[in-house]
Amino acid sequence: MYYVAKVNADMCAEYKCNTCTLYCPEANTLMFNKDGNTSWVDEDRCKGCALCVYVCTDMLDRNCITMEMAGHEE
Amino acid sequence: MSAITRPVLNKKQVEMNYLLHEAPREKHFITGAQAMSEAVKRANVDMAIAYPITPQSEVMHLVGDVFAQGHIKEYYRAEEELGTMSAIAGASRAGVRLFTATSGPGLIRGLEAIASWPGHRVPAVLGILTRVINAPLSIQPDNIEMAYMMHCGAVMLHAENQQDTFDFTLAAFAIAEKVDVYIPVAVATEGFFVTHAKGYVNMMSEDLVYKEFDPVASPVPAMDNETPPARIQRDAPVQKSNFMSYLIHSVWQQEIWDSNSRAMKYIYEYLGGPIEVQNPGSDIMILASGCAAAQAREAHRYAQEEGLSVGFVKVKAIRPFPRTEIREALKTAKTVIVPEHNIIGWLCTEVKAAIPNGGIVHEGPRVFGGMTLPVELIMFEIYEALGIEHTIKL
Amino acid sequence: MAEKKRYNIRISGLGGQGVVTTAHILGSCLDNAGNYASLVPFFGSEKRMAPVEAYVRASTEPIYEVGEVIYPDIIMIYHSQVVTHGKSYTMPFYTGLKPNALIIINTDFDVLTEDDTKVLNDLNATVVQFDATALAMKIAGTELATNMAMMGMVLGLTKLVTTKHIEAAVRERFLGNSFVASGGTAALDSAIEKKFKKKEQLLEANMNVINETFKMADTIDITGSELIVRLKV
Amino acid sequence: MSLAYITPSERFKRYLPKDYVELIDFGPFGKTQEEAGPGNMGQFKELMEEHPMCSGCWMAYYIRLIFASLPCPEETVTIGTAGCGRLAISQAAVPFVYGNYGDQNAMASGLTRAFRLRFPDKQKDVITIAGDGGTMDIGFSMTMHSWIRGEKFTTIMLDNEVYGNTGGQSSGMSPKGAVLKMAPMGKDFEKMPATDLAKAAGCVYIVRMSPTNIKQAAKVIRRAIFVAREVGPTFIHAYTSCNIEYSIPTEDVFADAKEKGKGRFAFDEYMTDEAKIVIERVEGEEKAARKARKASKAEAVN
Repeated sequence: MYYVAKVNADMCAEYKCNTCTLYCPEANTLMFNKDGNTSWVDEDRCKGCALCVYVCTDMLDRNCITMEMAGHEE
Repeated sequence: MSAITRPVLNKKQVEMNYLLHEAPREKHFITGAQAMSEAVKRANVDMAIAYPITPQSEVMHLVGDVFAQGHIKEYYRAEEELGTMSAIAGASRAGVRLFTATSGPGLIRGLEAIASWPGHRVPAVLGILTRVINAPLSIQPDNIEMAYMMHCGAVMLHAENQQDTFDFTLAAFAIAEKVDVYIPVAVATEGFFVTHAKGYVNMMSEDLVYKEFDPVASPVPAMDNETPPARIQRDAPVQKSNFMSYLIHSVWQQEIWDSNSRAMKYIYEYLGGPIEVQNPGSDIMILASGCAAAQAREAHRYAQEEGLSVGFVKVKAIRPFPRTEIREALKTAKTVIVPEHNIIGWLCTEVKAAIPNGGIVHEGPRVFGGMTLPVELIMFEIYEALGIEHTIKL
Repeated sequence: MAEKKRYNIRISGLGGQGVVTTAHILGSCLDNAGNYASLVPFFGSEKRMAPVEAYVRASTEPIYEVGEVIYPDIIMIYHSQVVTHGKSYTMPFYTGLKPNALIIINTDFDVLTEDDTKVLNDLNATVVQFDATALAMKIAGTELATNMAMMGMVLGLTKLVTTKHIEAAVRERFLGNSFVASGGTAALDSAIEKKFKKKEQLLEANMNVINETFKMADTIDITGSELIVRLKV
Repeated sequence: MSLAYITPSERFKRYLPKDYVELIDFGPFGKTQEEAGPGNMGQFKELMEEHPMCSGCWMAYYIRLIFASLPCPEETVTIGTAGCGRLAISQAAVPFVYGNYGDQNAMASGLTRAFRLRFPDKQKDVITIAGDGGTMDIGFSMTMHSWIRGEKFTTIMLDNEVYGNTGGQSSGMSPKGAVLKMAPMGKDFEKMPATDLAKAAGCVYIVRMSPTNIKQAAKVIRRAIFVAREVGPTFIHAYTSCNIEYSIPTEDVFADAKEKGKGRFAFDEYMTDEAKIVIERVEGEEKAARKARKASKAEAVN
């Protein structure tokens, strides 16, 4: 019962941005896929701090990352 | 860069057994501090870190002279003892042979770092030139500090005189670096009584040195990024989980104390055993370590001259403690006198615990605050124990 | 005093008088003469003009014991204030003195009180009082040679070694190969050296003082019954 | 060359832990900053592994940044002390020495000298990374003296202005007035002037910053290491907030760091002339190397 970051891959791919991955306090957790130009989250490692949400939403106004319940499939 | 350049010396590297047992020796009349620094000179030490404290400051400033003469490669005066002992721990990660010395309050101040040396597998040699640590302050050679040192896992040798100081210090490097030991060795002796007093020391030529430290042969790889990262950190990984840290700590510390006991065979090899016994089987045995052993040896001689049944046991190794050897030496004794230079009588306690009939161990004589232990004090106890009339007034 | 196998010597003086240096040289003298010696300075943070003690044990056989000499056979007092002002770690100055012992005091007046005299009489001691500082000034031209005068006197009286052994030891101390007792002493040594410019001159002056004290010592019979001997400088 | 020791033979790889093999194949060992620097994080296997630091910890982010910025990770040793920081530092694939309380700079003094003694022709980088308590309180004398002695290594202070690991006690670096444990009436004296002290003690390159700008923060870390190699002690005083003890909601951690960067952690870089020469030379060399690589790449394409 905890939240993890989820990246909306389609939205993210539009920006080729990678900024969120730089500010994650966890190593090898918020990763960037060069082929698809998207960030993605290793959910097992995410501690749900939402720093990346601040980067993507408040700083960059791109709104590609949301916090969602771990293991919850849409 | 220093304006003074140090000479480059070309010395012959030899094995410790040759150095201690075979190399020809010459007699010198020198102080205990001098003896310790002369041993460091022949130990092929890479690096020494110094901090002054009375009474031992001479050791580390003499080692500084030894550095200036080119016998060791690196030397500096650190900020204080905790800094010194920490820097030793740091330097040992790079895989070099290390020496430092301290005393009394300095040892206690550095003890936080020293206590972690065995667990960190720091094979350094530590000189302890004992001195009072408790208030009211005194700068005299009371050895109560050794009681605090006894439980950290290091091998501890206790030198009786200048010759012992020289031999023990030299042997300490070989013992510390053995693959099945690889923990620090402390060589203690009484400050002033030994460090500032001159005595006879047989020394081999200073052109001979103990073979170079080989960090690649060490059981714990140096953290020099040169060897495969078999282990990249040495601290107990507290952060992983409490259960894991209990487990790691316990196996690790058991290994330290096992290493400590494995040092015994090298104490036999280099120092002829952890104890020396004169007149075994006597009714009264005087058992002592450090310079109390010198006083005891003198009392033993007086007792021999008077034809009394008195024997003498000198304890050279405090850790590992020679339980079996002491048990054997005191097997038939009726009374054991343990003269000591401290108020709590740590040696007395250890001996009592080591033998099945602890009641025969006499409490004292003890002097503390750094007072001299007059031989008359020991003679008094001998006469009293034997019920002999005497004229000693204390 | 009667001849013994072992002499335990206690030296009391004030910082800067060369007490510890004397102990070192005495030790070396005995070593040179093929005897055994051990020496122990009193351990304190010795300061100029503060009390200082040093101890020497001399014997014809090996010496094991260490530490301060609590029960001395010989006491050397380098300054009258050790007795009169109690500038000493051992009060009174004869504490622990063994029977038939020898006391040498550097003073220009009789420092002993009536009480002292009584105690020392009971112990059958011999007290030699002489102005070692004046002697040092007269012969070497410096009070820094006071310790040489004191050392010369004790060795002259006890005949433990010859002046040849002393010369070797003094030479070793001032001309090299010696182990310096402390930084303060080293500085003092160099102060002496500056005063004399040449080390050989220093050595010669020191030896002149020692030879003179040997001559003076020959005039005294310490086996006699007289308690106090006063020597004119 | 230590890189050779780290790299296993191809056939041996199957017996090694997966993490280790990934680190060799995809990690930053032997790579340039363009390939595996902070600008590319998330695209290579990082030196640091999973750590137990709090969710949203700004210190953890900065430590990650330190490891990504190292000029030569395969020749670097880090030293730390008790405190939050070591929980992450010890999870990196760079040797880490965990000493006693606050003694990191004393240990580093011994280690740096011993390295120079054993490897006179090789550059081994030593970096101490400790908190404000370890650097400025309990380790103060050892920190200051290592600087005064001119020991050639880099000191990084992770300043969260509180003892975070022990539960939020006031430290010398806490701001005046802060109500914290052991300062129940509010801390009654000023934050210690760490960079001024460093300057007085002889550090040759000193930076105070709130590391919100990754490029700038990485440049500072590298400069500090380059200067320490040749000139003398270097010091980075970085703000790494404690969102727990100062009750900063994790989504506000970044904003807080930005705000502090305008206030008491305003960027301040000091360097001696000697340090400047080294920086200009090394950065010039790096630039030239980058250019050369670009040119050869372009050639390869053509």
